[in-house]
Amino acid sequence: MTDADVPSPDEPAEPTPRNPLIEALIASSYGVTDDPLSGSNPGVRVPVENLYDLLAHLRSEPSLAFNCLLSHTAVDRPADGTIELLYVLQSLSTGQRLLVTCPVNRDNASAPTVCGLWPIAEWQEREVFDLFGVTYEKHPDLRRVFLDDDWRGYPLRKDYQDDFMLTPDEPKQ
Amino acid sequence: MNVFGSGPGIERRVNVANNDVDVIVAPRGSSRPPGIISWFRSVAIAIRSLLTGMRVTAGYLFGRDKVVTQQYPENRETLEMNERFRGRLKLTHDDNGYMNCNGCKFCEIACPNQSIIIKDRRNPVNDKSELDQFIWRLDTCTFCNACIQVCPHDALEWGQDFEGAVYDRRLLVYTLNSYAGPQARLIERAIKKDEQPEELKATIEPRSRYGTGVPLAGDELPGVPALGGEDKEST
Amino acid sequence: MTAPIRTLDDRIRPSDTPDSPLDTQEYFINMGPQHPATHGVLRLMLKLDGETIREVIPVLGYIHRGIEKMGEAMTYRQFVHLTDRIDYLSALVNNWVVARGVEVATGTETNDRIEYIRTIFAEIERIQSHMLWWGVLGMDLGAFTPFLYGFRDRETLTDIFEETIGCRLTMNYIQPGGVMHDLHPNFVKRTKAALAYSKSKLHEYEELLSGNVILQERTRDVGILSAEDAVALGVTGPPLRASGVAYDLRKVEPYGVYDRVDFRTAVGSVGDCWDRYWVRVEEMRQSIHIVEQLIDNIPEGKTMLMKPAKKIVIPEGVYYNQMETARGILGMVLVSDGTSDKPYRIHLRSPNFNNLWALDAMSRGGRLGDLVANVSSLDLVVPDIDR
Amino acid sequence: MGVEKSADQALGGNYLLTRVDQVLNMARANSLWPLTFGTSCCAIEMMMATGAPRHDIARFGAEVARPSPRQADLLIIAGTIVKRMAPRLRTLYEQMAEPRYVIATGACTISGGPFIYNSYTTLRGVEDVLPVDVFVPGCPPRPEGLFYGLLTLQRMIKSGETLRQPGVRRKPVMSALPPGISMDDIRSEMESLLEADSEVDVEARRRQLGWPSSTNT
Amino acid sequence: MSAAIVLLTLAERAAASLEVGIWGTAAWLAVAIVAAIGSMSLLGMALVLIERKVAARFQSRLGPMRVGPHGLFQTVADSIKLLIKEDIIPEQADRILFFLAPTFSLIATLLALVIVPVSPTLHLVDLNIGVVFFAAVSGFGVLGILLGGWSSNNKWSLLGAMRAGAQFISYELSLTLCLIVAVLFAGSLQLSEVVASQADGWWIWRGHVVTIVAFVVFIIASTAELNRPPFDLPEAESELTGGFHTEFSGLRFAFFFLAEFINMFVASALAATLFLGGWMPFQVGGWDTFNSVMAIIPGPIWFAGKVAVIIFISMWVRWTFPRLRVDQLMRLEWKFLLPIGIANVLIAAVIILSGLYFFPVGN
Repeated sequence: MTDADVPSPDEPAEPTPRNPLIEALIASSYGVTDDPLSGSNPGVRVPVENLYDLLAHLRSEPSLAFNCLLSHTAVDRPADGTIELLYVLQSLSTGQRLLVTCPVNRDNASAPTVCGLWPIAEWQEREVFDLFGVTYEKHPDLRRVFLDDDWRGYPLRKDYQDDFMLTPDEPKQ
Repeated sequence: MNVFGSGPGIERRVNVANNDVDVIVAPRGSSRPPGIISWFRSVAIAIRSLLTGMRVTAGYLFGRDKVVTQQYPENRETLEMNERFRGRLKLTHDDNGYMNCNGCKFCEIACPNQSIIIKDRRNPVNDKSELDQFIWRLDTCTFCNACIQVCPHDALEWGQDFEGAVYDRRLLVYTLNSYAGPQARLIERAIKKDEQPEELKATIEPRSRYGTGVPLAGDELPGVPALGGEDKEST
Repeated sequence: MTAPIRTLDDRIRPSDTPDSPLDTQEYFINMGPQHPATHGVLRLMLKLDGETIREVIPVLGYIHRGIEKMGEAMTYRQFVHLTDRIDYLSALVNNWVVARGVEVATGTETNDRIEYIRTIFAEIERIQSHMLWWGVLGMDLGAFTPFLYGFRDRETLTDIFEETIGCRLTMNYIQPGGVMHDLHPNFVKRTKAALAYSKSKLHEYEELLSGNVILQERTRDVGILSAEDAVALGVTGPPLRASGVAYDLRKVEPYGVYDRVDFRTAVGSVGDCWDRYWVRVEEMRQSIHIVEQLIDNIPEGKTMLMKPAKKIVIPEGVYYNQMETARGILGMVLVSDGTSDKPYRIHLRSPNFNNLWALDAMSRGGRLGDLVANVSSLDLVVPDIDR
Repeated sequence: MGVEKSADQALGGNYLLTRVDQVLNMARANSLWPLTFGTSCCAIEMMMATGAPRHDIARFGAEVARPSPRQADLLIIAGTIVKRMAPRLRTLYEQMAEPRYVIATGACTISGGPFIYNSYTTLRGVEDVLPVDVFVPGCPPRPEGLFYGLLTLQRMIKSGETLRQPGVRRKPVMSALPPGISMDDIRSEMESLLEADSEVDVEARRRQLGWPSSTNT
Repeated sequence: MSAAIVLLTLAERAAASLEVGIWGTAAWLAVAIVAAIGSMSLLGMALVLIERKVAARFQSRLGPMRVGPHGLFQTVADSIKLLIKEDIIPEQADRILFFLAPTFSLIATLLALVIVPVSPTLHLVDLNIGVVFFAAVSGFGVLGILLGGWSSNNKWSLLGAMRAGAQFISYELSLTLCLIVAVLFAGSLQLSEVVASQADGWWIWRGHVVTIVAFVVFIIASTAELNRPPFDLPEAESELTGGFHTEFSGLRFAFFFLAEFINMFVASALAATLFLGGWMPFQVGGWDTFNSVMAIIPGPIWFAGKVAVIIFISMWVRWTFPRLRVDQLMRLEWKFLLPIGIANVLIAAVIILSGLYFFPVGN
């Protein structure tokens, strides 16, 4: 727990997985790969086909017991043509934390909902839908959460255009 | 009806996420045992709790020196802000009245929302870039102190003034520098080394709070409404 | 199959079959966005049956300012000042999350003085936030005087901020690499005086409100949130602890100098409004205790280790770190592309956004008055929900 | 104020009506019941001003915060207004009974403040939505700053509306200028700009205008 | 109907005392009404100011300070402002009822005010059924609130009005039971006779614990009827944004506001009259010098003092306690105050039948 928290500036260079949890996950059948970019927290990448199964496994497996979905968000990467869904899982019983990254296609962004695993996901997914336009299959109440229902575009995408938005001139020295 | 009382909590030690944590658990009281006597007791406790609360407020009503109000418009003469109070941005000047700013734009870059706009010009005497106009938008300023933090010349400081209310937001755009020209350090050096100090001083031009670049209308600035034909004052 | 995208009007269509045995009709009533009990611009659609609440549907976005988008156009140092305005009652902790995120990502080690100052200020901020909450809770339950007492006592703590920092609410004080100013020479003296004052006032709060039979009746067994529900709904902070889960990041993942101080985590056992009330009042006491331990031992040292004008570039990666604000766990996801001095993406896991959704579970079956107590006991700061 | 009075007399206003106007305006100015409205940070400082005993807006007779816009006279817009809130704010304003006054506190309501750039929702100034009487800058303003705004508003009310011209507000420009700046300042600035071509004697001008001291307001 | 009673009574008295025919009667009536309204608004303004100043002291602040010395004319400014404020009638509102509601509220208050015995001479109407009249007209006041909530066409207002109705009907029972206790002791429904019966000692002293209980229950029930905190559910700000008067502005709101404060005065005055001896001085049996000293103080001052004490307690409670919840309010009445009230009446009857008054003075 605490070791995940200490800054580890020299760690990312080493190729070996840092955490037995990640090793176990990589060995499992979910197509999991280690996420080298997840900073000081253990992180894995998973294809979207296996996303739900992996998260259900993480939620239900008693030794893992990731009973709290702390945060769910997304990162738009137009260069790769993907939107990365990011799940920050925390186990309040073991204290372990895991970042699960799942790239989905940017043009037709869609992922299975995890409302059944963590009820809070319903609203976190609504937020991601609102700001990134990722649709969640079988989501019970997929509406925009912050913006008006007739809002055009998804503001947190990198290519979002808005006439209203004002961009400053960069000051030059 | 519970038997009330919000006494001290119960101290305990639990294991959370593999850490032993000292906790203090909220008191719950116990539910009232059956019987008429305990009913009267709980009523008595309830009434006593109400009277305790009334004692507190009565203490304020009848107590001395309980009023903490500062009367602002009446105490204006004596009211002093803290020395670090972020009231109003201003440029610092040396003893001769020359400013320390040379228009290096560090503050403009550091400013998170472009509340500072610096126009510079080139001095014909020493061919150096110098401050022409230091525009500070009080209407957008967030008082984050970033400009003062990055200023390499200590040319900015906070004034203590907090009375900024106006009827028109265009009045909140300030030109901070009182003159355009070289900074104090350059003038001093010119005087010391005798490098045309008088010519340098002659390049000084007056600038006001409302100088040329920012008239009262301030149209060029983003978000500032232009002075229109319609009379905005009557609503 | 994609779920159908619906609008709010679809959501609030009254049901034809009320569960009440009487021939009553359920109706929707709109609470907010301007309503005295919603602490800002929270809008709740209430499905009521008489005075009994059947469903609470929060409607958000009335103060959604797009801070995450703005963060992508700002340097890390500039972004700090925006975090002040998210949860303005925990402004310093919000600053600290960004600062620590940047420090961890760049591998900067801070010194003890900085960590002491940050911890002390974070705890003072927690006290003042809880004091404000206490007053507002009193007002929501109909007692106006606690509101003024809470604000009066909070003012002494605001003075501490103003003396050292220069601002009262949005401070932009904790920066990547240190803090903005060194402590004011009067800081220790003033803080001690303010803490002594606060302690005496906490006793008064106890007498005025905590023991009051009406408050007890209004809060006990009202809005019960079980521990399982709380965890599953992502509730953190005092509401989670009131449900009996002693999960406090200050204990579990200590940051700052929390591992060097002795304090107890306040927890409840049932998870009703009373537990949430008591947990917060006790947290004030514990915070005073923490500051008292630290205030005399602030070590010497530099207070700013990074040059303010220097660009901060973070190596490529996704960084997550979290802290305990007065309302729960504030997490920050920071994505850097490794080239720019601006974040590629910044996401704030705000405690209030996640706590808010427990309101429905808490309030169903209760009265309208209970809903007000529940909203108040969650201590919502709406700009933190909407960001 | 003097200007308005003489204008009234020129229009044939008699002494009695002027006195009645004065009394009515005095009553209005001293009984500004605010609407409990606040969206974000500024609301806390506003509550510090209205609620906290240290500052106590009750001294101005303005502590009767009304939750219903129908009964409120004063709308203190405290905090950011976003696009989605703007129509609601306008509704609130329209629900208020005349005479109604608006104070915009804080950078967000004046111009968008910290959210002026790159925000896709924040309004750049509430003046787009409703007429604002007094702007109180600050982020957030101190309670005293808000009180100064209230005093400025009172000044406006006292010199404003008359019985014969209901609903017409006059903002006395002289008192609207930020502290330390007077009309004379502006006038002399303009004069000095006209004389920009002529030679500048820095020392004399410094003595004349008092540059350093004029910025130390 | 009650209005008609008052007007007739006033007219009779005027005709009887002046004997100047119909026009004289009309003139007398007009003067009486103007005086009543004037005194009522003055009273209301004074009460509001006192409330604000006292609240400020409770909350360690100053309260209104800037209109007149120490804010003395603050409520005058408020009244003028409310008078000249725009009067909004919402589009969807029921216009007639919307107009009637505040008027009903105020008229009920005005009617209750005329029977208040300030002193033997300063007693506008001395009805022979004064106590019953009070119970009747105070029931009239809630009609205004109900109409206000209904006519506003606002869900919050309606909720507030419904709360008010439920609350009022419940607490009216306790209130009446307390009135019955006082009437049983005094043996008359006429308020002047109730006061006169206390010449030897106030009922609160002479009625053992029974009148003390009745007095306390009367205060609680009247606070609930007046919608004052901690029973201000019909207008609970944090729950209903103003309750029944949410949609009222300007003068109409002022009517409600004024009615609330005058009602507070009337209820306090009734409590003082029934239990604390009205204008009667404080007398202790046997202490002749003490009694004569007390009797020097004029009756109106005794009355005002007693009312002030009760009003102060009401304010004290208001600025200390949180608000109850709807069901708790009902529980308090039906499970608590009502049984107490009924038992109290029975015990009072026993005491009166056996003549066991406490310190029977004189007779």
